[in-house]
Amino acid sequence: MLKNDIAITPELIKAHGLKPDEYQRILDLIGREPTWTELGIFSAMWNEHCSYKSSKKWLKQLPTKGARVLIGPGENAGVVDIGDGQAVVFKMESHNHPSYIEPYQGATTGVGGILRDVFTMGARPIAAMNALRFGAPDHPKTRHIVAGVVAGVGGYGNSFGVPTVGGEVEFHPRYNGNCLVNAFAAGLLKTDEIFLSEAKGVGMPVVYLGSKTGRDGMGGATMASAEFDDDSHEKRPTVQVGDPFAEKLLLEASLELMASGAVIAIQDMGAAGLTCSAVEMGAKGNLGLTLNLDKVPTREPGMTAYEMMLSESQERMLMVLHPHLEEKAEAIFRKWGLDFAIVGETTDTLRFVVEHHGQVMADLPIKDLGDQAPEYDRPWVEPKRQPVLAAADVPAPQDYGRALLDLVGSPNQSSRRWVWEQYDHLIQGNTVQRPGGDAAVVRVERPNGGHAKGLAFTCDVTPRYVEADPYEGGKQAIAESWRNLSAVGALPIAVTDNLNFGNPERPEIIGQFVHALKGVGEACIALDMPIVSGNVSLYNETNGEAILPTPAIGAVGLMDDVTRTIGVALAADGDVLVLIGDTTGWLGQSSYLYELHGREEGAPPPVDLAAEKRHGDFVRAAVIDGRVTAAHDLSSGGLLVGVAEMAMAGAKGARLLLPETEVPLHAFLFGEDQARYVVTAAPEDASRLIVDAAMAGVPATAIGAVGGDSLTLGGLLTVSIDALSQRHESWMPNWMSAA
Amino acid sequence: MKARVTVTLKHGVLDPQGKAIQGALKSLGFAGVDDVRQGKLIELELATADRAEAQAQLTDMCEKLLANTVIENYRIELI
Amino acid sequence: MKARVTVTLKHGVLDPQGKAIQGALKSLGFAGVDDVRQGKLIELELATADRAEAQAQLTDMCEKLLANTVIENYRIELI
Amino acid sequence: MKSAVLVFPGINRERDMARAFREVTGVEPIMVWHTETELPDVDVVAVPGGFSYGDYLRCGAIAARSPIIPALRAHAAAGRHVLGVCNGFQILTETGLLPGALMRNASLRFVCKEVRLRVDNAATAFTSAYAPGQVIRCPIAHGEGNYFADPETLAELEGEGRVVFRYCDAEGRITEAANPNGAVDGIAGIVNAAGNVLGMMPHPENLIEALQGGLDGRGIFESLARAA
Ligand SMILES: Nc1ncnc2c1ncn2[C@@H]1O[C@H](COP(=O)(O)OP(=O)(O)O)[C@@H](O)[C@H]1O
Ligand SMILES: [Mg+2]
Repeated sequence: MLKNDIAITPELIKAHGLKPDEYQRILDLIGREPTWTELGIFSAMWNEHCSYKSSKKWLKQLPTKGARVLIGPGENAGVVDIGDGQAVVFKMESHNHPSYIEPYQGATTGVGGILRDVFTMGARPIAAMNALRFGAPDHPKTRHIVAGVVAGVGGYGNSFGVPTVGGEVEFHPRYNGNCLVNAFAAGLLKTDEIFLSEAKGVGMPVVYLGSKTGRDGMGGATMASAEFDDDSHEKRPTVQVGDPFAEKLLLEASLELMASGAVIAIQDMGAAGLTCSAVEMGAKGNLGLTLNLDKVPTREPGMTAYEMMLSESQERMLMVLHPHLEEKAEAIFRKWGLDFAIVGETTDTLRFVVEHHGQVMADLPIKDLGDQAPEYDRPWVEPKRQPVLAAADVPAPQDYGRALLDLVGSPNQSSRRWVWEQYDHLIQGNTVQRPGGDAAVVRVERPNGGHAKGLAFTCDVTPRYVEADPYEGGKQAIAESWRNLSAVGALPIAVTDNLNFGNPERPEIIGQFVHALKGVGEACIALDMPIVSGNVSLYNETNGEAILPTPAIGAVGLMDDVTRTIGVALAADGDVLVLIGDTTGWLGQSSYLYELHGREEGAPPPVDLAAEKRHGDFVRAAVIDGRVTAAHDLSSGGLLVGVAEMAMAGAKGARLLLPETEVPLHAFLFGEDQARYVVTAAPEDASRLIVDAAMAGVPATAIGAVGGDSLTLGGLLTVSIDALSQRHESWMPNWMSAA
Repeated sequence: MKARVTVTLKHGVLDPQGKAIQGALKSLGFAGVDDVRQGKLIELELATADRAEAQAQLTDMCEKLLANTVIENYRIELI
Repeated sequence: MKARVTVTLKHGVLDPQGKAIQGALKSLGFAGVDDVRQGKLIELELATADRAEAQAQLTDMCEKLLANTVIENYRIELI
Repeated sequence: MKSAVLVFPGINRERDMARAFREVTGVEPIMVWHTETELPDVDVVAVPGGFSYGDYLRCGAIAARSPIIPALRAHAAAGRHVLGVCNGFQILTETGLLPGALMRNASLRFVCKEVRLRVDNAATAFTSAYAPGQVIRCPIAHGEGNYFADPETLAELEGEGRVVFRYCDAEGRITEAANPNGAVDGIAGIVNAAGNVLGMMPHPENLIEALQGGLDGRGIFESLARAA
C-alpha cells in the first residue's frame, strides 16, 4: 500500500476536475485509494485536454487515410509524403485559455508547443501560421489581448527562426470572454528518418533534456478544460513563460542527436509535462516505465513529486536512448548548453512507477492511464438552422463606392499587415508567396537537386457560417482552404484541424460539434484532403456564453514546380478578369450583412463539393500551365471585395462590366456563393480559357478588364485604388494606436 | 517629484534573461554568481508634490500599465 | 551576498521605451507625468561576503558585460 | 573567394547567409562555432542574423564576449573583411568593431518587410557592384535596429563617408515615413574607419534570387568576391 500524506477528500477530487464517477473508476482500476501524486497523474491524463473524452467518439469518424499519409493522428504531428523521399510534418494546436489570461506568454508558449510537436518527429520547422480570434474591437479588453498575442507569436517564432507565413485574425463579440489562439507549424523530414514516441526495449535509459523543471503552469492542462468564471484571475499563477532561445537550442540539439543514431523514442513535454510524455512512451511500447525524480533537473528547491509530475515548464523533452550511446548524446546536449539527465528506465512490468527520495510516490497500471480514460457519448441536440435569407430582405447600398470602402476598411475585412509585419515571414529564404495573398508558398529543395517543389499553407474557417449551420459551415471551412491552395497553384494534400467549441456538457454544443465534424469529414473525403493531425479545445465559455463554433482548418498543398505559383495581384493592363463559378447572390451570413448592417442572419452559403472540386482543379491547372496572370478565390466580402483585393495588391485599377443577370446587383457584388474565383489573363488567353472552362463544366464569364488607377463598375462606382488601399490598410493600425 | 518603480518577476516564474546572464557571467570567469534575475526599472517625474498622492498614483500606474501583475511584482520608491 | 545592479540610458540617448510608456500613461489619463526613462535591474547573489571584493567584482561585471557603456550608466548596490 | 560564417547559440539566419555566399560566389562558406578560438584562412567572415543568446540582456551583448571574438578582431585588424548583418551588426557594435549602438525600434514592435536603401557609399569593398546613390530593395526583420551614436561619432561617420546605406523612399529621399525603426539620419549600415568591417540591419542575403522577389541583395556578395 502506498503511503498517502494528504487526505483524498471529495473537495480535493473536485479540485482536480474529476467527477465522482470518474474517481470511482480510479478506485475500481487500482483497487485502493490513490496517493496525492497518483490523483494528480490521473487528473492530468483524464482531463478533456489529454483524454479527448468528450470528442473521441466523433474524431474516430474523420477521414484520416490517404495515399500520401505516412502517419495520421495519434503522434505528435501528422506526416504526409511529398515525393523524393521527403515528407511534410504538421499540426495545429490551441492555446486559448492561457492567452486570455496572459496574452504574450500564452501565445509564446502556444507557438513553442506546436514547434516542439513538429521537431519531435525529426523535422526541421519550415513554416508557421496562426489563427486568431478576438472579442469585439470596442470591448475594453480586446486591444490589450491583440497586442500581447501578436507580440507573443512573433516574439517566439522570430527568435526561434521559423517564418510565420499565414494565418487569420477575426473579431466577434462572442470571443469577448475567450480569445482563440491556434498555432500551426510545419516541418520537413526524410521519410526514412521519422521519429516516434513508442519506447522499445527493456532496461533502456529514459533521458530528460532541455530546460529545468519549475512550478510553471501547475495544472495547466486542467485549466484548459475548465470553464472560466469571474474569479478566473485566481488561477493566474499557473502562467508559463516561453524561452524561444532554449527551444532553438533544443531543436538543434534534438536534430543532431537524432542524426547520431542514439534515439529510440522521443516525446516532447507538453500539457501535463512529464506525466503525459512518460506514460505515452511506455504505453505505446507495451512497456512499463520507472522514473526517479531525484534526477530531474529542477529550477526551484523543494519541489514535490506531485509538482514535478504536473509541471508544464516549457522547452523539455523525454527520450529513450540506446544505452551505449548515452555519452555521445550527453556530449551533444552539453554542447548546446542544455540539461541532460537519466531519470528512469523502461521495464517489462507495464507499471508506471514514480520514485522520489527513496519512496514510491506512484505505482499505476501504465496502459490503463490512457486506455481506461473515461469516454463519453455526450447527449446532443440537432442544431437550429437558420432559414435562407432572400436578397430582397437585405438593403442595397445607396452608394456602392462608399459601401466598398466601408467594407474593405471594416474590422474583419481590412488588411492584416499590422499583424504579419511583426512576424519574420522571410527567414530561411524560401518564402515565395508572402502573407497577404490566398495561401503562402514556401520553396522545398529536392534532396538530389532538380527544380524546387513548393508547399502551400492556409488557415480557414468562417465561424458565423458554422454557428448558422454547423454542417454547411464545416464543409465550407475545408472548401475555402481547398480554394486558397488551388488559387496559388498547389494541390491540396492534407489538413490539420483545431476544433474550438464551448462546453461539451451542453447538448447544443455537442450538437454543433457533431454536425461541424460531419461537414468537415465529408468535404475532406470529396476533396481528398485527409486529416492527419489536430487538436480539440472545449469549454471555451465564460459565464455560460460560448464562443462561435470554430473548427479552424490548417491546410497544406503541394506544387511540383514552385516557380509556377502566382499571386492575387493584378499584373498587366488589358488583362481580362474572368469570374469562375456560379453566382446566385447569397447574402445570408455575409460579410456585407454583418459588417455594414450589423446583422447575422440567414443560412450560410451551401457548399457543392463536386463543383468545388471541378472549379479548383480547373483553376489550379490554369495557374500551373501559365494561362492566367493572377488568381484569387472569392470568400468573405464576395466578388467586389475580391476584385478590390486584387487591385490593391497589384496597385492597378480594373473596369468591371455591369452583369447581365437576374440577381440583384448588390447580391451579385457582395454575395458569398462558394466555389468561385477571379482569374486574369491576356485577352486571347482569356477567350480560350472561357471555352475550355465550358468544356470542363466550369462556369466562366468575362467580367471586366485591368487598367487605370480606379476600380469602376459601369457608371455606378468609381473608387481610386489609393483610396481603397488607404482604407484597407489603416483600420488595424489606427485601431491599435487609438487608446 | 521623482519616482522609481522596479518591476521584478514573481518567484517561481521562469526568467530566461536572468538564466542567460548567469551563464554569460560564468563563461567570462566570474565564479560564485547565483540566482541572477532581471527586472525593469522605470524612472519618472510626477507633477504632484504630495507624497501620498504620488504613491496612490504610482500604484494605479503599476496596476494598469507598468507591471504585468500576472507574473510580475512591483515596488515604488519616491525620491 | 545579494547585490542589485541598475542600468540606465545615458542622458542624451533617446529612450523609445520610456517615451512609449509616457505616451501610454498620458492616454490612460495620468496627467503631469514627465521624463519617463526605462532601465534594467539585475539582481544577483554573490558567493563572497567581503563587501569591497563584491563591489570590485560587480564593477568588473558591469564594465565587461552588464552595461554597454557607450549608451548606458550603471549603479551598484549591495544589500 | 573564401568565406566563413560565425554561429552563436540562438543565431538563426546562418543558413540564409551561407546560401547567399554559395549562390553568388559558388563557394560554400565554412561554418565556425562560437567556442572556436581560431578562424580559417578566409577573405570574409560573416556574422549572421538571429537572436544570439535570445537577445537577452542586450542584443548581441553575450555573443560579443564569446571565445571566437578575439580571432574576429585579429581578422579585422589584418584588414580582411567582416560583414555583420542584423544581429551580426549588433554584435559588431557590442565588440566595439563598429561605433554606436542599436536600440529598440521606435515603434517598439518587431518589423519584417521590404524597404528601400540608398547606397551612399559605393566605393567600399561591400558595395562596389552598386552605383553611387542607387536605390535598392532589401528586406528587414528586427526589433532593435534603431541606430544610435553620439553627435561626435555621427559627425565622424558622415565626414568620412562611412554611412553606407540609408533607409529611403522609392525616389531615394530620406524621410521619416521611409524609416522603419527610428534610426538616426536613416542609417541602415556603416563601415569602420578602415573600410573593411560593414554592419547593416537589412538582410541582403534574403533577396538574391528571382524566387525571393528580386536580386538586389546580390551586389554585396558580388562586391566582396570582386574585392577578394
Ligand atoms: N495572424 C496572421 N498571421 C499571418 N498572416 C495573416 C494573419 N492573419 C491574416 N494573415 C494573412 O492575410 C491574408 C488575408 O487573410 P484572410 O482574409 O483570412 O484570407 P482568406 O480569406 O484568403 O483566407 C492571408 O494571406 C493571411 O495568411
Ligand atoms: Mg483567399
